[in-house]
Amino acid sequence: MEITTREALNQALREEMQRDERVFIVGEDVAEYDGAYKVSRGLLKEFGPGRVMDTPISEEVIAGVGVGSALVGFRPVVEFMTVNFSLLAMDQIINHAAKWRYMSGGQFKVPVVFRMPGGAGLSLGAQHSHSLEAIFTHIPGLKVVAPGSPRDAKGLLKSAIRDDDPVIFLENEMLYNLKGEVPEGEYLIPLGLAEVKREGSDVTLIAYRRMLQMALMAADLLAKEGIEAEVVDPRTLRPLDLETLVKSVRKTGRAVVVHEGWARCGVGGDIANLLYGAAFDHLDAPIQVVSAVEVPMPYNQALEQAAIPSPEKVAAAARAVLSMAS
Amino acid sequence: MEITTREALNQALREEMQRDERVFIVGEDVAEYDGAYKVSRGLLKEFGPGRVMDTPISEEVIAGVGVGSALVGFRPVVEFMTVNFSLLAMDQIINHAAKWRYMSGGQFKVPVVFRMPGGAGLSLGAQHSHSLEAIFTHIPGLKVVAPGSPRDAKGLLKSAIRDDDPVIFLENEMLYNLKGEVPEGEYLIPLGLAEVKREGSDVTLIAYRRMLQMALMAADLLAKEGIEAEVVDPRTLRPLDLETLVKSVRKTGRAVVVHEGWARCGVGGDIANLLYGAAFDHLDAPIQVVSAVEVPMPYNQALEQAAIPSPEKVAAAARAVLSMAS
Amino acid sequence: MAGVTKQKKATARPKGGAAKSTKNEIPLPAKELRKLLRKMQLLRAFEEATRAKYLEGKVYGFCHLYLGQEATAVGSISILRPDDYVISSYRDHGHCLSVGTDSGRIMAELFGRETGVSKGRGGSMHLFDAERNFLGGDAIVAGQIPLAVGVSVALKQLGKGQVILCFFGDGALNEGGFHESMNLASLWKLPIIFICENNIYGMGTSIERASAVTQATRRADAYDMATDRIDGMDVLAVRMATEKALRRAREENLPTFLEMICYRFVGHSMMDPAKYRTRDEIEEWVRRDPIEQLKARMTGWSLLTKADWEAMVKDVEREVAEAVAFAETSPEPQIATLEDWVYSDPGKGV
Amino acid sequence: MAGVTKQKKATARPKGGAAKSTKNEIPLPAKELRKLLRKMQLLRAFEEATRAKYLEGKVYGFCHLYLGQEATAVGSISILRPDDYVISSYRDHGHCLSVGTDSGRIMAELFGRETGVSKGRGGSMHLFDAERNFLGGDAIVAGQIPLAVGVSVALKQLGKGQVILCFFGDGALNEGGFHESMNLASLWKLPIIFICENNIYGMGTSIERASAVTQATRRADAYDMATDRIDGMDVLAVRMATEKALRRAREENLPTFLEMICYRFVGHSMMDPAKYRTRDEIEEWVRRDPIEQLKARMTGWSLLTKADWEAMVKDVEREVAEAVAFAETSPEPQIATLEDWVYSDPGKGV
Ligand SMILES: Cc1ncc(C[n+]2csc(CCOP(=O)(O)OP(=O)(O)O)c2C)c(N)n1
Ligand SMILES: Cc1ncc(C[n+]2csc(CCOP(=O)(O)OP(=O)(O)O)c2C)c(N)n1
Ligand SMILES: [Mg+2]
Ligand SMILES: [Mg+2]
Repeated sequence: MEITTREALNQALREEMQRDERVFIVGEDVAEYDGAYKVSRGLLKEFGPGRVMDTPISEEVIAGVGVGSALVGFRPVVEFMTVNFSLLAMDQIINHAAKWRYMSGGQFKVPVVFRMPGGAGLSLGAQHSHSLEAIFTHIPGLKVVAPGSPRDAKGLLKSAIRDDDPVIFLENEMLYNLKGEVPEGEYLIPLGLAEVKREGSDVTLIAYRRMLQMALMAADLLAKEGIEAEVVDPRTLRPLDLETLVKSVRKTGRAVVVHEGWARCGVGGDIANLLYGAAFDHLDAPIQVVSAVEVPMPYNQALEQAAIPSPEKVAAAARAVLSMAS
Repeated sequence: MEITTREALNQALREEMQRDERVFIVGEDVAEYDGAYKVSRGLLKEFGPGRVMDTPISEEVIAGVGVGSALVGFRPVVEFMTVNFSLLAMDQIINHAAKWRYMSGGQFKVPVVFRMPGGAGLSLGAQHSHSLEAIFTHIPGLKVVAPGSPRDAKGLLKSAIRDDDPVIFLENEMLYNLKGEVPEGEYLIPLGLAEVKREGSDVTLIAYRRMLQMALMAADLLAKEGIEAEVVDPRTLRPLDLETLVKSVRKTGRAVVVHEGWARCGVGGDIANLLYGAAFDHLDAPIQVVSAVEVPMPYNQALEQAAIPSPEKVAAAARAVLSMAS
Repeated sequence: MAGVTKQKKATARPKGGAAKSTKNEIPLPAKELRKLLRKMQLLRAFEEATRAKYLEGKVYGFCHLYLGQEATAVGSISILRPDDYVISSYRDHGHCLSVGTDSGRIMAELFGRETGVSKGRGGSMHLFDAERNFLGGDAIVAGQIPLAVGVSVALKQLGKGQVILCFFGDGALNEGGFHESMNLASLWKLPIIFICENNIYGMGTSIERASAVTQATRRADAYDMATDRIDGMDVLAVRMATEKALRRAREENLPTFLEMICYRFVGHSMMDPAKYRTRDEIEEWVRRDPIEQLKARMTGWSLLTKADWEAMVKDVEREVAEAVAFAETSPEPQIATLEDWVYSDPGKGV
Repeated sequence: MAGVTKQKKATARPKGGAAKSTKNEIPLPAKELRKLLRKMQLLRAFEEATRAKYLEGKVYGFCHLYLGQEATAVGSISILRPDDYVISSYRDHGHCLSVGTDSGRIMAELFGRETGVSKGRGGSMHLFDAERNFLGGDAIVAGQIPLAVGVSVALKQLGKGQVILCFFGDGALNEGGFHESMNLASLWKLPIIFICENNIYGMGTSIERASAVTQATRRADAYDMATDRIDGMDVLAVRMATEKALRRAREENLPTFLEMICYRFVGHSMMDPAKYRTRDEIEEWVRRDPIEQLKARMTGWSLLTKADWEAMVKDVEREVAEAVAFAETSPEPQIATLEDWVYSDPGKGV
């Protein structure tokens, strides 16, 4: 069945709420407004205001509702209207959600999911276009998930809700309308498992979330030139399924990591460094990282497009790693 | 003259306040209490409550005082009592300080300094032992400085205060009592300039802030074994003086990056990735990153020591990169 | 579960009397009144043009119109000194026009052009005009409030009687930064005027569903701050209240919290069909259109003829048409300039 | 510059009458009173031992003693049901002892031992006892408040009349998270009791220098929340006020804000010489020692003889000595366990 990412996420929420009474949704305009991006459409009607809760614009206490209720046995799904506003809740996420279990010597678990749409491409300007996965991935105690297709979105969100640890679930505003095949009936995709999205032998393209789509398009471009790119999606950034990535890189000897966030201390450099460490002798050329240009995101459409990765840029990076002598 | 880092920072503040009336200090307990770590000692007395301001415990508006007053021509030095509390001000720092210049098309500048003591080693537990430099280094629009000696602390803080961009100035609680030589009279150390702290030809140890001291001790250990380590301190993490780092790595062919923060999306992997990209053909072995273990910092002293880098761990990493065939 | 109080119909007029201007005496010279009227009409026409250009795809991104709220920005900003400061939220077109920024450069910004006030980098939510002390355009709800407090700390230090007006919506009342800012402004006695444009909704959530007290001024009581509650559809009431608050700020270095009760005639942004409001409610508010109100009063005072008004409308139409033409013929930023303006001094290195 | 109001001497008794218990009638059975007295004495003796062990270097890190504030934790927690919840700040020894956690396991935590309540991972600032619904131990000023609201959302949903007591200091009143939490608790009608232990200082800053209003209950008025202002040195007054608030929470799902005016007899932490307070001020408060007050009253009611008291002190001394001995003989955590407890299920991968 072909459905959009939005519908896939909506199904995941509905199914998990039906399955487990402890699951509830909380956030700004998630109930009567159906969510700013309509991901929670219809859930208020089905589950009532006791399980789909509109909040004031108060990110810190919204996060607190997630952490606190999780501590006493609930399974809250917190929606930050966008990832950008999570900057106002960093303390609850990093100093609380990520720490309560460890600091208490394992007495508590914190099964909260923080859903956050993000990314650039809609000309929303510098404050509304963040990809903050590097910040969350930096933090022990958090798990970080970043699906790039409707199928992964649904299967991973269901797993995230059932997971006993705090999960940062990163969506992308440009993917909500993306359609893709989703299995009939219930299925789960475990956290921490990468997937080869397209097989190839010449170069490995590692990409997640919206950049998966860019990488797949780049692979099409490259195929026309006779280059067979393998596309691997880590899907979960923490824990990272390094093994699957390394396996591909060992095969191809060359890698490009694509991500939408900034480069410095970003996920791209992180994955590249891990690959160098694990597959140094198999690498025929330095790894290329394709990321956002190091600027606050500009409003102007053309500038914005210039600031983020594109299939062409990914293909160019692939050609560059291939052109280097082995 | 030998003085402590605390005195060096205090001198920098005093000199800059004497030199420029627009410089003022604001933060929790910075005035009457002389600062939680006594860095601003005596400044209230010398400059009065109009230029050394105690605030309520309100990190978000404290940051706002910095950003707003900088926008209209002042040069505020904001002290977060510790870096951990900056998590409550991330929005003002990332969405405001770092963005106002770009979003306005260059109409404004934001000459604010955010001083933040941090780091582990005092058994302060998981919420009070952060090294968050990776988060700040990730953000275009911010500059990030992390001095590792009294001399660098003074010279860099003075430059940071005179800089027209927002500077995150990361101190370390364990360094305040460290004594070191500081030049007589006024001097500046420019942002963005690394320094070779010890010359050597066998392996490059890259380290900053407190880890500089660890690396220097490791170099001593290694010297006893006949290994000549070169120790390079980037001092500024953003912008990063990659050139100086690459120069050293080209010479030695082997590198260890040491930092106190976590590994995933950390500064270590970031620098390593940049070095791989810039000096791939000169590297005889994969770069080793020595960082904190991926746990919230435990309270117990022995566990804490086990969780952070030590001279022994750095030396072991150096031996490991040296043992690999080139 | 716990949460969610039931959606009540948002009261068209929140409880508690809101100050109105007196209807009988002529409070200002005719010239001033005409200025206010023309400015409100400019805001109105500018937003109508913005809407049209958005639907054509020439304005893009998130775009929050100011239709219906003209009196609050125009009335308050009209009596500022040139060296005072203004800061606003993402709903900032009206404030930027009110400080006197050229409408062409604002429209060019919405078009993302190099000639825009923010050189096309900011867009609708991030208008800036350093020359006129307009500090933004902040798209983080309440984000401008702590920053504005910082400005007022500096202004107090400068000692020249300058003041900052900080505009925000009713939704911002529930953010932590609002609270910290109110406390500090009162504690330190800062020359700042907090202007809450209470349009009764934050996106789809009415103030009754978001705030434990719906009278915003009660929040300010908790910090011992002077307050005033004003009919935000009455430009003269807005102006008078601001004038009083400005005096308090300039002469006594004391902050004021002004609640201006108003209404947005359209959805939250261009993307919002605003189904959460009833037709009745909208109509009730449209009947209180601030432009119509001032027009009626000026007509009553014999300060405005039908011909005057028609000429004014024409003049505004011409200005807006010129603004659009300027925007349409302005160049796009060059891609090579993408990395300009990140730093004052980027230094070497990466 | 702007900022900084002049340091005023912190008023020993903030303005506005604080509720006291009546001195004449015996409000509780003798057994209950003795329990309260013993518990306060336990807190006192425990902290004296903690101080001694800190000076020996066996307790380390940041350590915030509860000396002087015994009445607030003991009085309020003494009437909770076992299924109620408690959360506190870094100044948490007293609260953890009050919920009934074994004093040996608390002392072992301060020693960083494996047998500690938090297995030596938490330390002084991060005591936890899941079995007794004690949720921490939060070292971020006001950080526990949003989290406690989350707990109360869950408790309301469970519908069993459970309540959470959320303790914090006067310094926390100025954090944004406090504001957001108060609004939500009132708006959603949550079973939570906010207990502000107003000891008049946040580190070196008196409440006059930090808060635009020094009567904390006025903050709660801004959210239409029920309040009570209590003499926090009077354990019976504390208990009575908490009882009322508990009823409100259990029966009506309504939050209450309790301001308990108290004093820490020592510095902010073991590192603070507390030079910002005058000897006179300290002495005035020490005269109101909560333990001495209850002792005097019980003596007056003929419910406590000198021998009773001496026996009680001895018994407490024995308990604390045993606690210290337990801590001293407990094993350190094994280094190999460093990475335990980060995740419930770490999964594969890095
Ligand atoms: C911190 C933050 N949270 C959420 C949002 C998303 N958002 C944008 S506008 C808005 C409603 C704000 O309402 P109000 O303050 O009343 O202003 P109005 O739009 O009515 O002018 C919300 C929730 C945001 N921009 N920033
Ligand atoms: C968010 C945050 N800011 C600053 C600090 C540093 N700090 C620790 S305790 C404290 C004072 C708190 O005072 P109060 O809330 O009155 O509690 P008390 O210590 O009097 O019990 C400060 C500033 C912190 N721990 N967290
Ligand atoms: Mg509104
Ligand atoms: Mg206090």
